[in-house]
Amino acid sequence: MTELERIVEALLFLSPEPVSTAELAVACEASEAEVDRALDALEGVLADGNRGVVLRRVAGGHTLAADPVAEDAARRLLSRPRTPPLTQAQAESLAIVAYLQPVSRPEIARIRGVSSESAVATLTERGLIEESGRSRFGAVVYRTTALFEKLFGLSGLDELPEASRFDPSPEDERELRQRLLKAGEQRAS
Amino acid sequence: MTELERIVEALLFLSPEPVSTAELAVACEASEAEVDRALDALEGVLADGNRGVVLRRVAGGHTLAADPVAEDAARRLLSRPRTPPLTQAQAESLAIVAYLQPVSRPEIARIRGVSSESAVATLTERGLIEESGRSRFGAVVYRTTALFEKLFGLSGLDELPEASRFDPSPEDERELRQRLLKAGEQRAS
Amino acid sequence: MRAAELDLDLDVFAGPFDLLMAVVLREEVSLAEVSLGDIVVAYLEHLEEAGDLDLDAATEFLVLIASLLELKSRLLLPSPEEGQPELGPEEAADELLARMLEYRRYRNAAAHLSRLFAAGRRYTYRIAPLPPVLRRASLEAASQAYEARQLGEALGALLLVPPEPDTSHIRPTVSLERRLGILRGLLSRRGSFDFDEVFAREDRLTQAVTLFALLEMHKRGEASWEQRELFGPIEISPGTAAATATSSLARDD
Repeated sequence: MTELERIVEALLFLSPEPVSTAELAVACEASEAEVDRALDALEGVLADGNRGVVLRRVAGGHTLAADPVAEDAARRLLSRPRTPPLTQAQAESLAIVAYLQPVSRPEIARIRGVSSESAVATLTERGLIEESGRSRFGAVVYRTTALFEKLFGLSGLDELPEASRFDPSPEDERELRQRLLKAGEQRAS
Repeated sequence: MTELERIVEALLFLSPEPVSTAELAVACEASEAEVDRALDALEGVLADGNRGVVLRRVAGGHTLAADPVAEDAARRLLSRPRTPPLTQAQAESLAIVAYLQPVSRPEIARIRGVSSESAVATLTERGLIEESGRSRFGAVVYRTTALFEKLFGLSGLDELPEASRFDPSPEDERELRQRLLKAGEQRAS
Repeated sequence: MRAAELDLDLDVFAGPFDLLMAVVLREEVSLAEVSLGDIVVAYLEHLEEAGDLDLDAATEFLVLIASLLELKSRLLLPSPEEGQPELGPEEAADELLARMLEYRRYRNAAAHLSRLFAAGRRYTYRIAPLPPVLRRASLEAASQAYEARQLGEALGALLLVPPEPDTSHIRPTVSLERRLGILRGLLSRRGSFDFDEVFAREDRLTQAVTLFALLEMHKRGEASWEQRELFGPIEISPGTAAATATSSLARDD
């Protein structure tokens, strides 16, 4: 390992948050290109399955994490509770915030068709979304946090697939329309 | 690397405190002998100069630490000079050390009339005071540091303001300690 | 029990009330087919079983059932008084369809996020404080952050001795004679005793006067004491003169 690679590894080890290439370059007094090469080399050394620690590119930066192979042992050692999975309401509200941010709670409720107060409160408490100001109508608006990107393994929001990819297929859409029309006719009759 | 070696590396990476072989064995559901072999292998991989992180065997177990090669870079990246305003307890304890050094913690407590453990610990951690040996009675004694002088804009301890400036009666330097102790006792009674 | 938790068993739906609300709003169950009367009956039965009326829960139920009634009435009755052009079945379906398609987009996106989360949460991150050397300002980079005046002021405050409390209004009520009498009685009855055991519950003034009385007795050789360690128990025992006094007393008897 070159000295730069060693220093980069040590910095990622020490830093509690993901560190960007630019920040690493300033700290190491090296160019971003040199740091990028060092990161690539480090990523090779720590490639999945090689070691207990892996290099993750998340939240606009680089960070080290324990390999999932150690998941259970780590929980036994550190007695950290298992991160609870997202409920359906939380996942839906989070998806709406992730794609439409900044977005208000009434807007989330309108799309989901149900009040989303408790889901939004839980997501805020878990640090996955945060308030980012107020809408024209005075409603608090929400955005996702760096922790969201870190926990979801995203290097940035642009890594999320296009929202249109999640639209129902034309066949599904046709079928829905048929069902609705039929229901409407029944109601009208 | 075997799976056990990978898990041991991950656990040492995650734990902020040194971990004993016994604790590792429980967490890994392996025998202590197996964990010892894994540690030996890991020590070889992380031998000084190989990597940015080194394995240290310290009192209480095993721990990973950043290689000193990264210290300057780490300071540039992570070290934010921490100089928050001093609390009353910290200011008083620091004043006592500054004017009476070397001075022991029991003496500080007697002068202040209350236990001053946490103030002394904070001042030590911030590098404003440091241990400078032991008193005749075996208590650790403290003195101020070079960092203290710099943070207070002093070129030497003789630049400390005269205590008499803050007290109506003129003061004999040697009597200062006695007077402080007496005042402390009277306050405590 | 909250109204939302009310368990329902209707023709078209079985489950808690809040789930019914959710599926109705998502149009998975047609409100037209839900008998609201049955829900009210179920709630009244529940109230009867519970025996007492929880006003908050009852209010919540009233609000929910009222909004369902309003929705259902709109669904069943044409509303010409709103002055809006009546939507034809096709237009109404279009509007509803647009909403449902939008919802489906985010429901699918949510499934994608849940998969990312399930994969991501298996990685554990390190949470550790920085080593001490990185937590303090470095000597070279340090610049003045505090005023030395602050130290002088702190020291000056420590030099201040508070004024003696004014005790002129307190009249001592502990008599030295009486304490001497008590001590002499104890020594003759018990031989020796532990100071704290006998006097720990007395107030400070009484303790002080008792100690003063002991000093007086020590001076006269009537009592002596021993304390094996700092702040340890104080053992009081008769002095040499006391022994003769007692023996002479015995002789007198």
